Amino acid sequence: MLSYLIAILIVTGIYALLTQALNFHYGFMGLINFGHVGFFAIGAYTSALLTLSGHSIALGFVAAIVLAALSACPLGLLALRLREDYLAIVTLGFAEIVRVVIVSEDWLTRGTQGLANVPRPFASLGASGQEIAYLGLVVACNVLAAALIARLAYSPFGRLIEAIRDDETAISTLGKYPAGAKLRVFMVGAGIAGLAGALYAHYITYVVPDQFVPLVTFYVWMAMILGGVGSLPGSFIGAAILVALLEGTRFIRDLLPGVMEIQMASVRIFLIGVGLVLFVLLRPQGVMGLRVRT
Amino acid sequence: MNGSLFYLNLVMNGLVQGLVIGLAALALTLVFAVARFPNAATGDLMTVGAYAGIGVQALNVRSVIVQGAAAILACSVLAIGQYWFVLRYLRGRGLVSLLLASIGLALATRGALSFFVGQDQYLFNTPIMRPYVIAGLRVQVVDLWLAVASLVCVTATFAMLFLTPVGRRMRAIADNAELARASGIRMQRVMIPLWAAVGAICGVAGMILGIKTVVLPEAGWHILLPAFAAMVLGGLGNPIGAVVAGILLGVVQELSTPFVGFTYKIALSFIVLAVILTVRPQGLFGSAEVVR
Amino acid sequence: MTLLRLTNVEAGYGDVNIVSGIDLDVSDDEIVTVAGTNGAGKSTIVKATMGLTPRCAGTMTFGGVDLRRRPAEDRIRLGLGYVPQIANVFMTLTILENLKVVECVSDFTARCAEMFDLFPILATRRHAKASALSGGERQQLAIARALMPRPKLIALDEPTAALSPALVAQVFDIITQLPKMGVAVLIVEQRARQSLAISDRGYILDSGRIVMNGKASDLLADARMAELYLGREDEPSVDTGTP
Amino acid sequence: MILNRRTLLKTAAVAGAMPALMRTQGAGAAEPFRVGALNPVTGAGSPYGSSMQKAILFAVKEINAAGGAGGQTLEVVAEDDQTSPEPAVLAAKKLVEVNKVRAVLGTWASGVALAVSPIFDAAGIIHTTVAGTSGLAAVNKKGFAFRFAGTSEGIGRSLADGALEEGFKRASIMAFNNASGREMLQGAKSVLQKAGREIVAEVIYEPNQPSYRSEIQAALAKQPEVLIMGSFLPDLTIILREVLQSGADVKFVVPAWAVTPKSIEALGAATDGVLLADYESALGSDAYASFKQRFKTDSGIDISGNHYASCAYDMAMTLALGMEAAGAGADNAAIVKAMHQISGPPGKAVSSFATGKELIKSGQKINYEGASGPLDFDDGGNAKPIYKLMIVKDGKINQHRILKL
Repeated sequence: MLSYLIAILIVTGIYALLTQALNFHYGFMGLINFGHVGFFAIGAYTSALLTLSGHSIALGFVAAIVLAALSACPLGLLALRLREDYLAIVTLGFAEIVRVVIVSEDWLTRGTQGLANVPRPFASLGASGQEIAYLGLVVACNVLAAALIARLAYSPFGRLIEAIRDDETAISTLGKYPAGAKLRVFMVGAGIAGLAGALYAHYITYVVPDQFVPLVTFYVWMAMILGGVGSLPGSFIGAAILVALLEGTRFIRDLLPGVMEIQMASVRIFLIGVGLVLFVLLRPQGVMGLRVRT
Repeated sequence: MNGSLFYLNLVMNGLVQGLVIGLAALALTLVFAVARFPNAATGDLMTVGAYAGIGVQALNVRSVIVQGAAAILACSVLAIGQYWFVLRYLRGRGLVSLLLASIGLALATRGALSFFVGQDQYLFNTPIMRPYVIAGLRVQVVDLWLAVASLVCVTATFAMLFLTPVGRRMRAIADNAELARASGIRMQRVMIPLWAAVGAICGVAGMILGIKTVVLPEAGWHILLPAFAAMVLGGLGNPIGAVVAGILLGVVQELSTPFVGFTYKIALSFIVLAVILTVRPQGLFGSAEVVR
Repeated sequence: MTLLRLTNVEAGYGDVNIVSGIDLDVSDDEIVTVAGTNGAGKSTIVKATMGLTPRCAGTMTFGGVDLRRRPAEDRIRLGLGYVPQIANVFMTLTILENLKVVECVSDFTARCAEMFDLFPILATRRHAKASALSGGERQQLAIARALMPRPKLIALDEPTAALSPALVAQVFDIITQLPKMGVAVLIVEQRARQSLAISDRGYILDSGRIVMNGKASDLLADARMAELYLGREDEPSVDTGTP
Repeated sequence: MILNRRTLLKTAAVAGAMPALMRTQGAGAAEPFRVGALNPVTGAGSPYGSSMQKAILFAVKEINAAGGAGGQTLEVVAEDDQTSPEPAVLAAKKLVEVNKVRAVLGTWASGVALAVSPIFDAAGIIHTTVAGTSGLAAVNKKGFAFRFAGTSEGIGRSLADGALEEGFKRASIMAFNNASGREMLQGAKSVLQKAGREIVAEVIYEPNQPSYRSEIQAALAKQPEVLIMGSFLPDLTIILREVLQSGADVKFVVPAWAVTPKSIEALGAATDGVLLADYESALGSDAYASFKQRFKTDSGIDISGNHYASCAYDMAMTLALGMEAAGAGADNAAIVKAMHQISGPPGKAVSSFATGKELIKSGQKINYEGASGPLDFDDGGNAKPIYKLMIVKDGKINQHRILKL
């Protein structure tokens, strides 16, 4: 039971990291990023490939962050020119391009075969020690990311971001450069998503392009909306509710004799959809949200 | 097969693919024009249409017309329902709220559908007919019919938009929602016909997709991304643009396959999109006006 | 008889009030100008009257009917017409369609003919897209569109913004005709001097509040007023197009 | 309790979150042997997954009706792996940690099998799969994993062998772009190359396309006589229809799982002559016919074309017979050893649990011949690959020949 709980917590932590990053993009800056899973995939594959070719896990993590952040650069530049509705779909496309590149370049990524046996850190601690240590690592990454985001958000840079979000034209006339700020926010958020990817790869130990579909992005959006747009604690609560929703249905089914998993799979999709609709309708500010910003 | 004929056949394949994408993009762009959001439920609406057709077939009705009518009816009712019970309340709440709500509607629709129909594939029992070979170019009978159906759909949409009072109101709302309200146009009276039309297009598109492929709960969802690309490329909210862009993307995608292979062709529509948006941020057929 | 009456109205977006404590009325056959500097909240008053601001409090009646119970799209049915400052026509519709799309027009053909009589330039280009019109023509179309359902009052939001001086005169000329047709006029203008010159009464708005009101001639004659709000007579007004 | 047990048997779904409660209720009777059914109910494997899960539940129902195995009844905790590693890992952890299962039956996708295998291996849990990936051997350290289907590579070789036996000289290969499809392509290629046959085109295609015409055009450009397809059901159905509609004169060799009577019926007479490669005794064997008929009566599901449902049924059967042979209270290592013994020669061939149980009780050796094939696992836990070729004729699937691979 403990090990299952830890597994759930680790997955929640990874989603929380993704949600924080998205919240930084959208909640703080108003950037509509529907390609989050792309950064996640880049992080996962970067770290998996490096460690599988014998490099240290630490290097894998750093490279995952850096590469994911760099990949946000061209996208960010394009984003500066585009209206928000275009951006939503361009980012969606970006993630799809990332996935297709991973599928196609099998000399590097082994394509649809996936990368198996991605090393787990803390192997010397034994099976349960390893899990607990990994949870510690996930928590540490979350705390660091939260600290970074909070620092950026409450710095002069953060106030600039708030100002940009509220009135872009006014800021440009004040002589600051929203373009640069936007780009930096985009890259920092992407880097955090890349870190989440690395954590994911080394936990699941197997990465394959099928894991990086748009649905993951939608899940993260759900978590953000559930927790509250623009709220850092909300990122954690949202991720927790999301995982509870995804995993909880397994237990609901266990308690309902006569309901088969086959039907439950449909019920699960249905409940997630209805939950999303109800939240948007009834509580757009999320559990922790203070301001309505949709 | 000689060289040029090979490419000509690829163009042909692209046209057929593009028609399917273009129809989905037409449904997307209609919603976008009037309600200002990318409707992620479009794909699953199409799926419902295909299953409605299958349902009629299961009653031993072989007429594709009757099946199609059932698909149109089912999709229209569902689309109006989605508007009436959910989307109506989100007016003015911005793109993200509406997009997320439509993703929720998409998942809920698929979940409810697969609960009842299961995960097994269904097939339309359309007879297999040999193609016409015109100067080496293979023209399939079924594709001709699909093209006709698409054309009827597009024509009907345009007739509605440009020849009827309700279409005029839709265009007015799409053009300037605030002025439309000040001109006394009641949203509800436009939105119900709009969603009925969106449903009808999705019904036809779903039937076409179902006849060309197999009917599975996730079938429509997979067409959504290329349709999004076509909608954006066509200039958001531009119906002609959406259909033309859909066909264009289909043709470019298939023509590219000898050079980039069959995997990259999936990403190609987005790469084309990114390149074109770098040059023309308002899309191929979008006007340069900046909304907002 | 008072047609439109606003009592202690406040309106705005989100948490922010743009205007507050507004008391304003317009009677039959009257031209009333609301003048004020850029950003004073002039447009917000008109939008609130039309039901187009997200938030609005206070009392608003039109012909004795409580406006706040009526959604924006129903106010036209009471006889309220509106010409916004920017985007005041449907650019992608033809001229004829711009007129046709307006609701509650009885006897469209006759009314349309009247409009074409009033604005001959529109008649010659009835099948052209509105986007093909010049600024002045567009303003005429906007007014024609607002007049279609025979409103009792039309509210014009800076009707002469971004027009050349010659066209400004032409537009004001059209406006002065309106009371003769039984239409009261509420104009929001930055060109306060010219606007007041054709008005019966005026209100001066500053930072979201009415600071002065009275007969237009009195306002024009007031020296303090002239210095603070009306600008020098020969000074061309600059408009950035933001509310 | 009896009533309760009966309800449980009927649904065969058990409140796994309340194992403690179940135990107290079951005081006096032996504790049930908990089994996980981890199948691809949604996602890419969904055309196969739900029938697999139902087949496992059906098998367990039969086993329990015969009085259980090794003195215990079986309880199934069913999960959806969503054909994706992450939900699969979480489901696997839940099955192991919360539900305390001792065996997990029925993973399908290679990615899923590779992701969950280390978890099961570490926990000493018996894992039966149909995943065709060759990577499975590396994670099967304890030897508790069984593969109830041929490797994808092996299926690929059988497809090519079928083409050779039929005397085709020029072949094109098309394959679905996933691990399985690619391995099938490699398998087919190796056989054709060894035989010195010409491969005129290799096409790897992406799933979920509205049309595969350009892919088909590329495969047919140099006029092959035969198309060897490393496909699954939905994509093959579309491709078959498009090729037949294009009027191209080409034959097909396809895996049997990618065709169903329904798809043959829908495509009509044009499917005549399509060759299917499959396990030697999967179709036409008594075990298969009997299972198919019983399952149809019980669940209303026609498993024709879903080879994996037969595999899933056999998984439960093999496990239960292994439990029976290992005796009451045996640990997993003993059960695994017994599973090897009861599924291969020597021994009396049986195809039903009740008969097998009787024979084991009377001290005889048995050889379970499954609905999916003879099984006969090798040391690595792989079912013995014997393939045969079938042919579609007048809308029916007929035996054609055994492949001597």
